[in-house]
Amino acid sequence: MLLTGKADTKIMIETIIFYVFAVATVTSACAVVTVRNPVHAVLFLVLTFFTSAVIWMTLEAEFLAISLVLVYVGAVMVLFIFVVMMLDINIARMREGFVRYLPLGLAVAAIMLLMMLSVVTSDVFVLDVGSEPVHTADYSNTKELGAVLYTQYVLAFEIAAVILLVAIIAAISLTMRKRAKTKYQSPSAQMKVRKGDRLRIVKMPSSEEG
Amino acid sequence: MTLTLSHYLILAAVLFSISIAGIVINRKNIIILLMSIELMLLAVNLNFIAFSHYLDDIAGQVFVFFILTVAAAEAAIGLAILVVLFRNKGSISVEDINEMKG
Amino acid sequence: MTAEFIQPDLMPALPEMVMLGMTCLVLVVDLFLPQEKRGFTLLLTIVTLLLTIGAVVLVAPVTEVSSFGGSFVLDQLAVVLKIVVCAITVVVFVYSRDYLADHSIYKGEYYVLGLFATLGMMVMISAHSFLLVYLGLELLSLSLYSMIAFNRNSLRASESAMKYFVLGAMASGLLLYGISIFYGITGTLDITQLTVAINAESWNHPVALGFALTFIVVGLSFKLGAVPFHMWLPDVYQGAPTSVTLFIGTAPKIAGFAMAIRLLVDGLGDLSVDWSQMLMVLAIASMALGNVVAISQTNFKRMLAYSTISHVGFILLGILSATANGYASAMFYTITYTITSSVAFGVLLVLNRKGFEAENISDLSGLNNSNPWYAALLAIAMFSMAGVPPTVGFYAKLTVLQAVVQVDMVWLAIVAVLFSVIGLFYYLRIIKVMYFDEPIADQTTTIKEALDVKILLSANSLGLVFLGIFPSLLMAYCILAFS
Amino acid sequence: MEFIYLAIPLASLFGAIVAGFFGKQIGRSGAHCVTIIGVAVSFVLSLLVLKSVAFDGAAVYNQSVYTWMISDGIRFEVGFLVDGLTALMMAVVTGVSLMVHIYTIGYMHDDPGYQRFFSYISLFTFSMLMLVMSNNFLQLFFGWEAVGLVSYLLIGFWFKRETAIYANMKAFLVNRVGDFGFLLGIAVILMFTGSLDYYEVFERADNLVAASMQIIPGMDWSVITIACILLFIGAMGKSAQVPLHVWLPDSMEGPTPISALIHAATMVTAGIFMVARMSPLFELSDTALSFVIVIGATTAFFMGLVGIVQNDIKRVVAYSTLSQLGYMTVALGASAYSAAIFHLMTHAFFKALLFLAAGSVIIAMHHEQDIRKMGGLKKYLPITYWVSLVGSLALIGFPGSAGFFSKDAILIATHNSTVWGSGYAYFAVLSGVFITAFYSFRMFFLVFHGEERMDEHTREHLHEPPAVVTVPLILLAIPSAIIGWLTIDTVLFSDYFDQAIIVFSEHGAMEALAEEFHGPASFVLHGLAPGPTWLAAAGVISAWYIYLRKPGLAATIRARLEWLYQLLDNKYYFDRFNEIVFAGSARAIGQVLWRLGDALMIDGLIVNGSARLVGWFSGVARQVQTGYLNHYAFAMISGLILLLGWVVLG
Amino acid sequence: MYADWPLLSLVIWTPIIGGILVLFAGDRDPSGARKIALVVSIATLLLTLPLYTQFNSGTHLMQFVERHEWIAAFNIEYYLGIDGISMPLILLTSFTTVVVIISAWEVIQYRVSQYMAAFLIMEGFMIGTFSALDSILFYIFFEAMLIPMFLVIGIWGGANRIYATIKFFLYTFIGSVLMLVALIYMYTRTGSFAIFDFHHLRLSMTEQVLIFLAFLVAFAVKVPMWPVHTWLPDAHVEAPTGGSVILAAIMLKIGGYGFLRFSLPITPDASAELDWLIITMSLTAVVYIGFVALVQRDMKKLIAYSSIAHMGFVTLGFFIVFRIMDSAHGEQGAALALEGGMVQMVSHGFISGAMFLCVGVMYDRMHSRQIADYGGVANTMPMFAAFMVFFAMANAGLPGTSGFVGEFMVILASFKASFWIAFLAALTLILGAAYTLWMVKRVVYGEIANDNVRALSDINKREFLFLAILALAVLGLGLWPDPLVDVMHATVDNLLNHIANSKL
Repeated sequence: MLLTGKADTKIMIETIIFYVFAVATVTSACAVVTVRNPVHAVLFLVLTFFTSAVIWMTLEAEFLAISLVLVYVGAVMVLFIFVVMMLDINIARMREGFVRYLPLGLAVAAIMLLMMLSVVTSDVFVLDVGSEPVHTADYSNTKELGAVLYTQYVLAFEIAAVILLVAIIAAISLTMRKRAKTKYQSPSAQMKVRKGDRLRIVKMPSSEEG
Repeated sequence: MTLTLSHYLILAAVLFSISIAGIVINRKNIIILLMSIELMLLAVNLNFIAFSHYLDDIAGQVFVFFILTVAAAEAAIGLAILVVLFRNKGSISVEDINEMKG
Repeated sequence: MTAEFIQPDLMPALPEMVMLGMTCLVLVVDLFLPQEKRGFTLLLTIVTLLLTIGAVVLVAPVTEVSSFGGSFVLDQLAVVLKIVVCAITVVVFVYSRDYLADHSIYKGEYYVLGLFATLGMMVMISAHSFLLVYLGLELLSLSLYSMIAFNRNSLRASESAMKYFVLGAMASGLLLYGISIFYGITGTLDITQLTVAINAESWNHPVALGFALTFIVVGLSFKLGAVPFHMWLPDVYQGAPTSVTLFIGTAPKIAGFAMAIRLLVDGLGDLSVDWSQMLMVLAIASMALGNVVAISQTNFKRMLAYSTISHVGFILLGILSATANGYASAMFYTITYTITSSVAFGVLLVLNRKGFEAENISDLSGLNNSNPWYAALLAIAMFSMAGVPPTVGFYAKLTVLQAVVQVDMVWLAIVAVLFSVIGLFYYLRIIKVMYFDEPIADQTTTIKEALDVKILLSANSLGLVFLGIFPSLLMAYCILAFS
Repeated sequence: MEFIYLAIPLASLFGAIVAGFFGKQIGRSGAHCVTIIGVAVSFVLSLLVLKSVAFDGAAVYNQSVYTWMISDGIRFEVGFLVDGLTALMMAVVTGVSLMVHIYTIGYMHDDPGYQRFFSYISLFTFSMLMLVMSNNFLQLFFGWEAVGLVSYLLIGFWFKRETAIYANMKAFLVNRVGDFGFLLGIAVILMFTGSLDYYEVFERADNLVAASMQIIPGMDWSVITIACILLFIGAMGKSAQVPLHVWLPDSMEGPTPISALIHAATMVTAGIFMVARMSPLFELSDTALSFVIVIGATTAFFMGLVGIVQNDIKRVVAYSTLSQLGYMTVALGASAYSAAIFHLMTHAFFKALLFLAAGSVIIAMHHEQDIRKMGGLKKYLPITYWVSLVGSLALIGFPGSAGFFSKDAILIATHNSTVWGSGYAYFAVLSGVFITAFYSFRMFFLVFHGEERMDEHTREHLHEPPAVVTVPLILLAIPSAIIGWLTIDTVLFSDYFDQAIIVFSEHGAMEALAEEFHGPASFVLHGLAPGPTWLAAAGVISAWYIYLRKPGLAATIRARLEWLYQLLDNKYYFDRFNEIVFAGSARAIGQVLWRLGDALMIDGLIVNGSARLVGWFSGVARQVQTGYLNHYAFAMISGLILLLGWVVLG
Repeated sequence: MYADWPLLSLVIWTPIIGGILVLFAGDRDPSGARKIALVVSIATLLLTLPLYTQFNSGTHLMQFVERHEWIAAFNIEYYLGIDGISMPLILLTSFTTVVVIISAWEVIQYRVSQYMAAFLIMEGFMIGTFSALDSILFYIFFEAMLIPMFLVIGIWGGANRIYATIKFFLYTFIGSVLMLVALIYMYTRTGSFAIFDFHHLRLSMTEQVLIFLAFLVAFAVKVPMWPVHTWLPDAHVEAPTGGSVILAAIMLKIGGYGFLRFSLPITPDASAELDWLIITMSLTAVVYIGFVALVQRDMKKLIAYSSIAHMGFVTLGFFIVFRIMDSAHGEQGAALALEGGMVQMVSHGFISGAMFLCVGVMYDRMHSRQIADYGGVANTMPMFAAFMVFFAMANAGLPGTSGFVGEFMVILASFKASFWIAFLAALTLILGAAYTLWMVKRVVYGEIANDNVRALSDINKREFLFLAILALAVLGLGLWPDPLVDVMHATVDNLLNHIANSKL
């Protein structure tokens, strides 16, 4: 009864946004797994992330939505593109066998989807309608996240940091190759360097006599 | 016609299913598999964010934050392995990679 | 809106902090070591692990303590498992040394990754929220992926790393999906609160809870390697460098067990009716497939992989009985299994030489002639895996079966023992090859005898007999952990 | 006295052990000295015992020597029962044994297994003594099997001979068939009386009579009948009654002294002795007695017939032994136990004599045993000739000879018997008289009279064997001639056997005989009346006519009665039947069970089959692990879907 | 003086520790290993003697009991003790081991120390099996002994040894794991693994039947009973002589012992209900296997089959008791049957061991076990032939030898149960004699068959020694079994009383 038009409108807009971007997300996601060219697939994945980020926005997860774009699209997807481009892949072969596995894949996905739907549309989750929280305007998603991240979740945060460290070590040790041509630094060699290694004092005959 | 939690969950489920389909049907390119997995994580993230929103609980979003972090690390390692594999095998086709079986 | 911040008690996490700090030290120190002094890195690594064990003992509480808002617990279970994990990692690193050197992967990063993996396991063991479980799991998994691929010139290694990676990531996704549903139903990620919430809600949404539970079980099963989520396991065991196989085959099993306990028992204990049904199916499938397929293997590592799968079935038997006794049995089983398999792979590692990768069963031919002592050590391990007394494997099976029988599932016990008879066959085959077959002609060179490895391996193997005769030494702790 | 009882068997055993284990050290003469002394001691002591029992009226001795075992409250003892029956048997056994021992010195003179042989026969004497002196079934069975063992060893004494080692195995196995029944008989007795001691069993025989059991469902049989028949099956084996007689002729493969001692005089009569010993039981069952008499009669008649066509000197005697054992059995069936024992005794002497005489001939003929290659030996072997004549006359029952008394007693007793089958038995034993006379004198004439059919070389070396051979012959000839006259009164008609042999009044064959008996002389006169004696005479005359008077006649008769000849020559095809049906089918069954049952079904199908099945499964299941990543993922997803389906739908 | 000694522990652990010592002595000095092994085995034999001399045959209670807490978590105890049925078997074990060690003296030249050690360790395990009163302790010994035997057959065995030894191990293992489940089940009911607690556990008929079947599989395989016997001929044929001896003399007995210690007292009602099954299997063993033995061409196989047939008497004797107790003609005979089975076990230990040693003696010279390769051995090996014939006769159950006693008792007793059971059982008199003597005829007697036989040399002093020891044992037990039977009475009577009372 007290439902204002403004709120109505907001819901309306949100709904439209949701549907539009949901359709876009699903479509591009489908494209990711079906297109022939992996570069295209990566690009479609980027699109999927973008549209998803918008949907996250509607859920008031602004920080994460932006992170998704920045971290994922900005870093991870670039990495993907890099690798895809780096590895010389024969695109012509990419579709072989695709049709053969398509029915199976679709069947599995369909069954999976049906079962998931039967649960997620059940009243367990539908009943939550209306309990949707309303935040005041000064609500800052980022601030709220930040508040707990370094306090309540400090341990998790540390571990996440370690995980990233592992990723660094792993990526380096797996992919870095010592090529003969490549010049690289050897920290241990640098540390162990002595004066004698660098500086050779050449005894020159005195020229005084000359 | 209002948006309910189920809408988001359904969307996540659809994404999830697509990623599964992508993994199963793809036998040529491991990169696609990696991307399918990214999709799967995306679906999960969507779930978390939706729940977080409707429960008004920030924990879900924190979780998503960490998932994103981990996924980035994961992608790095995964791609590194992929590169190593490609160097050894000269191919990243799923059907070429069956040196070990049985 | 700002949550008031309570300074968490850091003491319970002291072992992890010690380990992390030391690991970083190792990482840095290693950079400055020339290749011929890599032994120092190893030494430092072992010191790290021993210090960690020391820290665990130091902070070992009388009763359960938790920290970080309840997301991190230190209880008897955690103490025991952490000590075992660190100890077994020490063993693993000692065994691997010569192998790594021979295969030119004797690098500091290897140890650092191993330490990080161990850290991940320790986190998993103590984790009491979904988030920490997930992070610990990923820390472990990512380290393992890279360790498997560490030998960059090996096709098999990179292939198995890739397979493990893809499937592992997928399994994580499934696990996360399950977690998300639980989060949706209960609104919490904390395991302690989860229990409360489920207790209150469990009868309202049985299907949804079961649905979410299924994903959790699948994620766990993948980590443990239960059929049909075992597909990665044979390839990884075979493809990974033997030193890494040894690692994967030991400590992570304990972490997997801890994860199962944390999630299923601590968190979802009220749903035990559901998950014990699922675990039963998985257990039977694992024992059946693992034992049956192992028979036709010719690669020793791959055979042990299938054997692992069958042992996972046994571990699941203990868990699915959903009694304190059963958990203790499963814990005992897990720990002793890791000790046993460290012997098996340890001997295999010892047999490796430069340019020769011992991994086929035929490589063991006539070992009793060329090296009776190692043959005996491996034989003990095989008998232990087969569950023949007086090795500890027997006692492990006994406890698990006892737990199953206690909950009136005698038929399941019968199924289990029948499959173990099938299993016996391929263990016997190993002994047959070592003791009854003639040695292969070109394999006459003697084994490189590293004294420390020999002593440790001997102690490890004889420990199987010793523990078989005095299982109480370990069993008491297992029971304590669940009392 | 106890010491004497113990000393009698142990003296023989001592000889056997010394000769057996230290044969090499003590040498040949040492071996025969020690065993002969041992048996001589036994013999002398046995005579003492006999004297004390027969003349001094010593009380029956029944004591155990030691307790073999106690189980379930049942005492299994080793002990002695010495009464008239036992004393008589002991004297006969040791007496004949002593003669055989002495004889052996000559007969086995050149054999490399000299010491071994002496050891065996002494061991036999010991075993036989244990058998007859036993006071319980356990020891009886011990002795029973022990004599069987020695018989086995001695038949196969020349173990290089294929025929000998075949014969000894056959003998043992056929005896085992008898023992099979015997053991079951003992089991019946133990289970229904709770004891194995003779006297206790006899006391509790009522239990056996009262009880009945169903062997074939629906048919109640009296336990006493079952027990007696089972026991008698044992006797059939040992005493070679049809159809378990097949081993005895073959046993002639053993050295001749053995044939005399074991396969004529003593061991084969163990069955007769046993039934006589069990008279208190057999008396209780008419059915069993009928069974006994029919079997005995059949053996007596039909085995005698076979004797007619035999050409091996020892085999003729062997078939005669079979036939005579049949006589004894008939006597048992007629409840004339004492007559049976009496005949056993006389038979022991004259049959041992005949065998040893045959042995003497064989030595002289350089181990030629075919009577068709002999003839006219009378002038070369006078002593042997005369003792053989004595023996043969005793065998055919020449009036006044030992055999006459015992055989006539049996004939009369059979005639008087009323049990079912006694009519048949009487006909059989009566015709047996003619047959016995015929084949005995056929052999006698062919060997000692007529033309000399041996080759030149043999003839040149023909001479009487040494004194160690002839002396025992003479010593045996004496009792063969006169023992009947001397002892018939005591054995048959006094209370000599007292409680040892029980005859119920309704089986009054012997009582009737006793009424007619007025001393040996009148018995001889009685024998001259038309009847058996004339039949015997007819037999002798027929033999004379056919084999001496008209030597061609035998062939003519043979041609005329070819089928009968074939039947007899093949011993009624018993051997072939056994070989094909029992031995053959046993091997066939064994093969089938082994190849089909064990190898194919159990091992092939179940054991290896299940192993192969698992292996096959293994091969199939590993196909699932294709190595393709998307298949792996598919497997995981499928697992997930199945679990989900279970939860969501179920 | 022995009262305070932990005698049982000593006899269990002396050979095991001795075996380990021998193992470490290594093969550099084989004669040293042999000597140590002999000393250890004789020491063990001497240690077991007080078990007999100090044994109180007047009580059924366990003697020489040692009881210590072991695995507290499951109330598993280190609980040892012996009674009248286990004590003779322990003596048999220590005795046979000495014989085996002597018999291997010169014959085994390959990996001597491992061979000797295997037998010593096995001895300890076997004695442990017989003296364990805690079922898990029993089970551990029961299984552990498979390991050395597995190796013995596999390392020193014949051509087809691998098939045989794996079959042996798997067969026995299948049986025992089911037993393990049964033990665990009973543990959940009683809270203890002590065998005597199981004895007094009340069980429903269904439970009893299932437990009975589990035990049956375990022990039937071990005995072995038809139709789970096919591992035995293979194992025997391929095993080295010592292995065959131990297998036949001791290991098979463990099955029989298990029936007495577990099946009968724990599940008396099921045993009574299913006795027809055991009786049928036993009689099949006697008759069927008798026929099969008849046609064997391999001496060891023949003796192996004969073992199966003889062990049929053991199980028959054990399970006929229910019929006897139900018999209309009184209860007498049940104890006879049980004791007969026990005597048969001991006797079979001597005889089959001796028979295998005889074959071993020939095999060492000719390297063939085929009957067809022999003939006329008596010509060249007269002394050996005497032993061979003697043991063959014992095998055929000749009175005066131990082989007779058990069969005699069982046949006598089984008559009480049924004529036909006794009839079929008594067939062994014929069959046993047939297959044994036929073999003797073909091997020992006859003309010298070939040059190999001509070249044979008679047994040496060492061979004479162990054959003579066994011959004396066989003869002694046959002539005076009372000392053996006497120690069993109290135990057997108690057992019979126990099983006469229904648990339902």
